Amino acid sequence: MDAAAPLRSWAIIDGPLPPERCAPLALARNDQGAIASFLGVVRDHHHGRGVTHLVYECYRTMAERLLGELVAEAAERFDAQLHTQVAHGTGLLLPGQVSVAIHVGAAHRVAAFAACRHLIERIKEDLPVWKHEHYADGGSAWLKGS
Amino acid sequence: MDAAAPLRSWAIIDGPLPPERCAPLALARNDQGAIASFLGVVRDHHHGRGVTHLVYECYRTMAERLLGELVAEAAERFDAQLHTQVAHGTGLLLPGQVSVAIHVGAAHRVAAFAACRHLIERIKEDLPVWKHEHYADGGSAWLKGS
Amino acid sequence: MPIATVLYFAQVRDRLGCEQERLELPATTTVAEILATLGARYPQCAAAFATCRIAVDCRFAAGAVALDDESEIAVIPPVSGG
Amino acid sequence: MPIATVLYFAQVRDRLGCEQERLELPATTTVAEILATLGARYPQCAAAFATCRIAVDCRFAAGAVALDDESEIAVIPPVSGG
Repeated sequence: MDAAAPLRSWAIIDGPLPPERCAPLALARNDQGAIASFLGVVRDHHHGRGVTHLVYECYRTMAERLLGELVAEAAERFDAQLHTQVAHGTGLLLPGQVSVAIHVGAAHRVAAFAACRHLIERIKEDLPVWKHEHYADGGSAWLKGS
Repeated sequence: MDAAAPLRSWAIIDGPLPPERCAPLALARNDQGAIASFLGVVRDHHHGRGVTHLVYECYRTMAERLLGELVAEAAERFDAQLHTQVAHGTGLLLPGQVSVAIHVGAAHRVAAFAACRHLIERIKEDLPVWKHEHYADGGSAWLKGS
Repeated sequence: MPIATVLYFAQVRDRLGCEQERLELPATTTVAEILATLGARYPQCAAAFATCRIAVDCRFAAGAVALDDESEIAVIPPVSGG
Repeated sequence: MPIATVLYFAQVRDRLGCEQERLELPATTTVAEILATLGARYPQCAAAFATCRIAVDCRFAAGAVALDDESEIAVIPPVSGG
């Protein structure tokens, strides 16, 4: 059995998330049977309007602290041995690019799914990040949750 | 918007799943905002016994047909536009290697999570695959679900 | 009566020492009758058969089953994939 | 009274045309009082402030708030990450 401390990693990234942040495989451990992941992908439309790009604004010092707190909260709530890797992108993102990646490794799948779902819901509630959508018709708007 | 038909891919693989089967990023589409994934990883212990390796036996013709049916069932149940990629390994697998990978892309996260969870539960109920665990103490046993 | 192919897997296959055989079975039968026939034929596996499902031509069967010489019957012990 | 730093983001920052300012505020105050003070100072944003949360030193605040010259107050409009 792997007695090492659980992996807990979180980051705010400039730009879209690179492929290595999107890959759950880095969390595979000999003592963990399940990895649940979530990727948020920029969509090319919103309420029928074409979206050319997003700009994510971020209150970075708070966002970094909060991500760490959410990771700790998930471990406390679901399983102290969870392995967790969370990242959120900022700045300019194009449709198809990844804005958020959450990977959770756990001994069993129920905890992995629950913690992964919990993390994305908490990120959407509290992470101080704001999405500025830019439309094909030239307009733009600040989004209010999703 | 991407008017292409949804991606629906399933496979029974010889041996553990290679990294490219474990990566959700291939499902990123401009019209899909969420990708939920699940990886099953071989654990190095079971009820306190050390596990050296597993051998997955598979009724392959039925397993391939059934995976396709489960993918269609998930689309019918959660969202006809789901992108789905499912694979299960067979044969010899070592601790830390990946036995099953499920990736689901959807417009919204609720459908992606629900379909991903549904697929792993259905695989565990019905996929004709049997896990033969081999232990560090020299014994071995056929598993009954998990 | 048709002669179907019967497949065995996992612990049942190990205990029978047989992966596959040809077996004469009624053209119209049921899952319960198939399992009872197998249990009578292999008493050492009767308890194991009681925990198994039957698939015919790669689909789980329930209740009535129609067989012919091309039928592939699979005895499916509790699965443990994932 | 201490002079705290106040940060503005997103639509509020756009409407104020200001990212950050130094503002004299009571040493002991509340989230509601801070938002009311800002609403009185910037009437064009009063409605927007009503939808905002307040973070002090990178933590969401609720109720009573103690401030000093080092305090960083962030006005947090409805977030839209993920």
